[in-house]
This record gives sequence, structure tokens and C-alpha cells, in this order.
Amino acid sequence: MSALALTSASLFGLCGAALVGIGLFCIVGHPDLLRRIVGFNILGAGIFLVFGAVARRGAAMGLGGDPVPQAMVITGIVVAFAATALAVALLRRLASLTGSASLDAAAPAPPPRSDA
Amino acid sequence: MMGLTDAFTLVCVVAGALLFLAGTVGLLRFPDTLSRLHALSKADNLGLGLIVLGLLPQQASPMGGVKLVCIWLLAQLSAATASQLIAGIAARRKPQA
Amino acid sequence: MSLVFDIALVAGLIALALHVVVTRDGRGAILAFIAFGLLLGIGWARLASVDVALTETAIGGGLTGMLLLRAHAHLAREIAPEAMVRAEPRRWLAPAIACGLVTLALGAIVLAFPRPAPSLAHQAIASLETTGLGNPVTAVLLAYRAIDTLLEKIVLILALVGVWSLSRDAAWGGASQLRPAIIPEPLVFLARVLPPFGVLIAVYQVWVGADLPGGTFQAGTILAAMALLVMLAGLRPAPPTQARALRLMLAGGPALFVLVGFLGVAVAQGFLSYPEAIAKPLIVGIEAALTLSIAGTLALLVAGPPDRAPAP
Amino acid sequence: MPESLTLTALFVLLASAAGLAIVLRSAIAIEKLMAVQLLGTGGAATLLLLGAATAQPALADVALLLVLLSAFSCAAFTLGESEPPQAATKPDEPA
Repeated sequence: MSALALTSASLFGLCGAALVGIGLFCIVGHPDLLRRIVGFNILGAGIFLVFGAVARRGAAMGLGGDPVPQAMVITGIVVAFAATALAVALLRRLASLTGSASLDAAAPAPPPRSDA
Repeated sequence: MMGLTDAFTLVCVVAGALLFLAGTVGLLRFPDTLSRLHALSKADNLGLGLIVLGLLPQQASPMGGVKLVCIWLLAQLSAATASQLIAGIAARRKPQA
Repeated sequence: MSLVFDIALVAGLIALALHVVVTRDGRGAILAFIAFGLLLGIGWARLASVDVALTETAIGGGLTGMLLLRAHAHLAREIAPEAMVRAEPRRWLAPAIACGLVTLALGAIVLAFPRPAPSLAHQAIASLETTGLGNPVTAVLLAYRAIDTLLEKIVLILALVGVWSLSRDAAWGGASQLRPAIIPEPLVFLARVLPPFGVLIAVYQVWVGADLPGGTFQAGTILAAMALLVMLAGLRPAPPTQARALRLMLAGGPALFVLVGFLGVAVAQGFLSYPEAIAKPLIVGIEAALTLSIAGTLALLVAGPPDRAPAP
Repeated sequence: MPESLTLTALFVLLASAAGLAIVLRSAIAIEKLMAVQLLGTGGAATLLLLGAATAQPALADVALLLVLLSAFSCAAFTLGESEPPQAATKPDEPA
């Protein structure tokens, strides 16, 4: 049973590693800023899963996992959500001001609104 | 006696799982959006219902069973409303398409 | 058999993440991300971390999805179709190789974890009695590492201040507009029927969180989702952000937490240490106050910066 | 018994995920939403089965949340859908 739990934990750890790579690629490579925010969330999910593997391997004393990494992941999920909300607000403001959702210099720049 | 409840659980649970498969097949094979929605809600309601029914005898405490039934009722409510919302969008889409 | 299940789950997660990266359809990517959040919740349940599974399902599958969908709708309105980002060919090979290397390195680290795994479970269980709690994760969050939770609450408030400060000057202190132009009838029905269940489940989560999986963050997220649903259906307008009661509610949770922390200096061993006799009622009290303030903060974070001028 | 329950859970998960996999690649936005809904209900059923298989009653709470929030994301989706793309009034910005 313990060998099986071990394998399952490292499986999710490896999945976390893959998700980190995919999320990073999305952040670096995608032209659409909203998609980059989604990529940031995938990256975060991957890191949390690696933590989850650590927690699962620390199962002892009748617990399913080590509670300390679990608590850190809960904190992390909430903070990542706050960061996402801030990024989305910045993006919406950018779109309202420039009429573009990317940082490429080629984007057309209409005259800024009077309310800006 | 124990064997009988286990058999009941298995039959219900497997029937529920097959309904989920039917929902997927309906989602893929039916010709238009509304009939796909119909297939989907059948799977939602009946599939989850059968699984809940099957798991009821396996619960350790009566409260666990009550919780299961509550989950099913909530799923009924939200699935019905979600279907209405989706159908509304589909109906408004139709004239444009 | 359970290993097969895990492999299927992991394959689904990676496939959905890849879909998010490669698809051209922006809204399809967001829907795939919501599905990703749901699957990830099941994954956390498989890792025996039910507390995390609850949080991930509520935030990853619920609130983040709504935040992104709203942002997508807003961008579709603001941006002229010809200015939308075209999928022009970019250099992708070098970033792909670099990201692949990161994955390989991280994977090697995962496989090279020390063999008798280090664990703080013994210490967590050993001191559980002094807190009066039964759920070690809640104990870590609100007793052993309470300073982390306190700082996290402050990060949430700071993020909200940041979001609000992105409003136009004229709208500062006003309310956000959540109500869509057309409200479908079933949405109104949903917003009338679902919130009572949501509030019940949230109260249950806080109550049960002391001894079983569940707790403040999960309950706060559910309450936030229900509040958003009500505002979305136009049953209640979003509150003006300058309302004193709202600001008091938002600051109340962390303020109470800090107050209890300093009380700990006076009557117990130091900052954020609780007197053993009343540890449990104290923790449950903090949780209740924090739940309300987390719910308010999360809902307003999703609602976004105010965009109507405040009533004079 | 736990083995067969896990097997059923795997089956339900695969059945609902297969629909998602195929629908996400083609089709209209609302059908993607329908597939996500199916995954929500299927996920709840999976969690209930797993909870019974591994004797973790707390998994029922996760299923409860899943059911509650799948309706929520459907509501969030209608928000973007119900507004015509080139609406004359922009609720987020003054005209």
C-alpha cells in the first residue's frame, strides 16, 4: 500500500512539473495577454501539485498527508487568485485605454479618452 | 445479507455509469444543440441519481446518506436551471445562424 | 486500479493544459481552464488533501473562471475585431525547448525527493491538543502558522486596493456594474434559489472546518460566489465601494486577527499565541470574522474596479 | 468492493472527459459549456464513488461544491453571451 501511495504521489509531482512547463510556455509565447493570465494560473497549479506530492509523501500518524504543505497550498491558491484578479483589472484598463489586448508595439493607438 | 446490499450497490452504480456514457454519446452523436442538451440532462439527472441510490446502503452514518440525497437534489436544481440558460442562448442564436 | 485512475486523471490535466495553450478560441480556452480546475479538484482529492480539493474546486473551477469570462466579454466589447490579436507565426521553438528543460529539471527533482520523506505531521499532531482543534490543516492555518494567514489576508486587501485604484477618477468610490444588459429569466430564478443553499453550505464548512476538512477560505469563496450570482442577476446592485459598512466588513477580519495577536503578547507567550484554555473558541471566532471579510474581498475582486460615479 | 467502485469511478470520469475532449476541438461555444457541465456532474459522481471506495466521507463535500459551482460557471458564461457583441451601450464605460 505504501509503495502504491508513493508512486501515485510522484505521478502527480511529475504532472505538476509538466504543467509548470506548459504554463511557462503559455506565459512566454502567447501573444494574447488574457491567455497569458490563464497560463500563469496553470503554472501556479503545477507548482501546487509538486507541493501536493511533497505533502502526500509526508503521510504519517494516520494523516493522509503532511498538513503543513497543504496549508501552504491553500494560502497559495488564494494569493494566486488575488494576483489574477489584479492582472485582469490591469488588462481591462489597458484594453479600455488603447483598444488592444497585447503588448505588441504594432497595436494601433487611438487618441486617449478624455476620462483617462 | 451483506452480499445482497453489495449487489444492489453494484447494479445501481454500474447502471448510473452507463448513463453517463450514454450522455457523452448523445452529446457527440445527436444532430442539433437542443437534442444534445436533452441527452445531457438525462445523463446528469438519472446517472447521478442512480449512483447516489447505489451508494446509500454503503454509508456509515444516516447523515452521510442525507448529504448524498442533498447533493442529488442540488444537482437536479442546478442542472435544470443550467439547461434552461443554455437552451435560451441556443434559441437566441438560431435566428442569426 | 487506483494507479490507472491517477494516470487517466493526469493525462486529462495535461491534455486540457495543452489545449489552453494551442487553441485559437479565447473563450474555449477559458472553458477548458474551468474544466481543468474541476479535474484538479479531483486530483487533490486523490492526493488525500481534501481541504485543498475544496479550495481548488471553489476558486479554480468557480471564481477564477468567472473572472476570466467577464474579462473576455469586456475585451470583446472594447477591442475592434481587426485589432484582435492575430495568430501570427512567432518564434516558439526556443521557448518550447527552454520550458521543456524547466519541466525536465523539476521532474528530476520530484523523482529525487529524499527517501524517508521529511514530514511535520508528527509535530502537527503532537500539539493538536493544545489548540482544541481536530483538523490539522486548520490548526496550521490558524494556530501554528497564523502569521502566514494574517499576511495573506493583508495581501488580499492590498490586491483589492490595487484593483479599485484602476478605476477612472470620476468613478472612485462608486460601484461596479455587474448586471448584464439582458438578464435571462432562469438566471433570476437561480439567483433566488441557489444562495440559501450556498449560505447553508458555507456555514457548514466553517462549523465543520475545526475538526474535519473545510474551513474559512472555502466558506468565504462560496459566499462570494453566491453574492456575485445575486448581483449578476440584478437582484441587488453591487455596493458602492465608498460605503463605510462595506469597508468596515472588509477590514474587520484582519483587524480582529491583529487585535487577537497583540492580546497574545499580553496574556500568552507572544504575538498570535492563544491562551490554551480558550484557544478553540478564539480560533472559531476569528474564522467567522475572517470568512465574512474573505467573502467580501473575493467578490469585489471579481466585480472589478468601480465604473459608476458614486451618488453624491 | 472498493476495487469495483474505483473502476466505476474511472469509467464515469473517462465517459465525461471523452465528451469534453471531442467537443473542445470542434463545435460551438455553448456545446463546450455543455461538456463542462457534464464533466461537473460526472466529477461529482466520481468523487462520491471514490469517497465510498476509500472510506473518505469528506469527499462528498467536494462533490457538493462541484455541483454548486457548475451552475455558477454556467451563469457566468451567460453573462458574456447575452450581450450582443456590438452593443450600443457599454455598461462598463460611459457612452
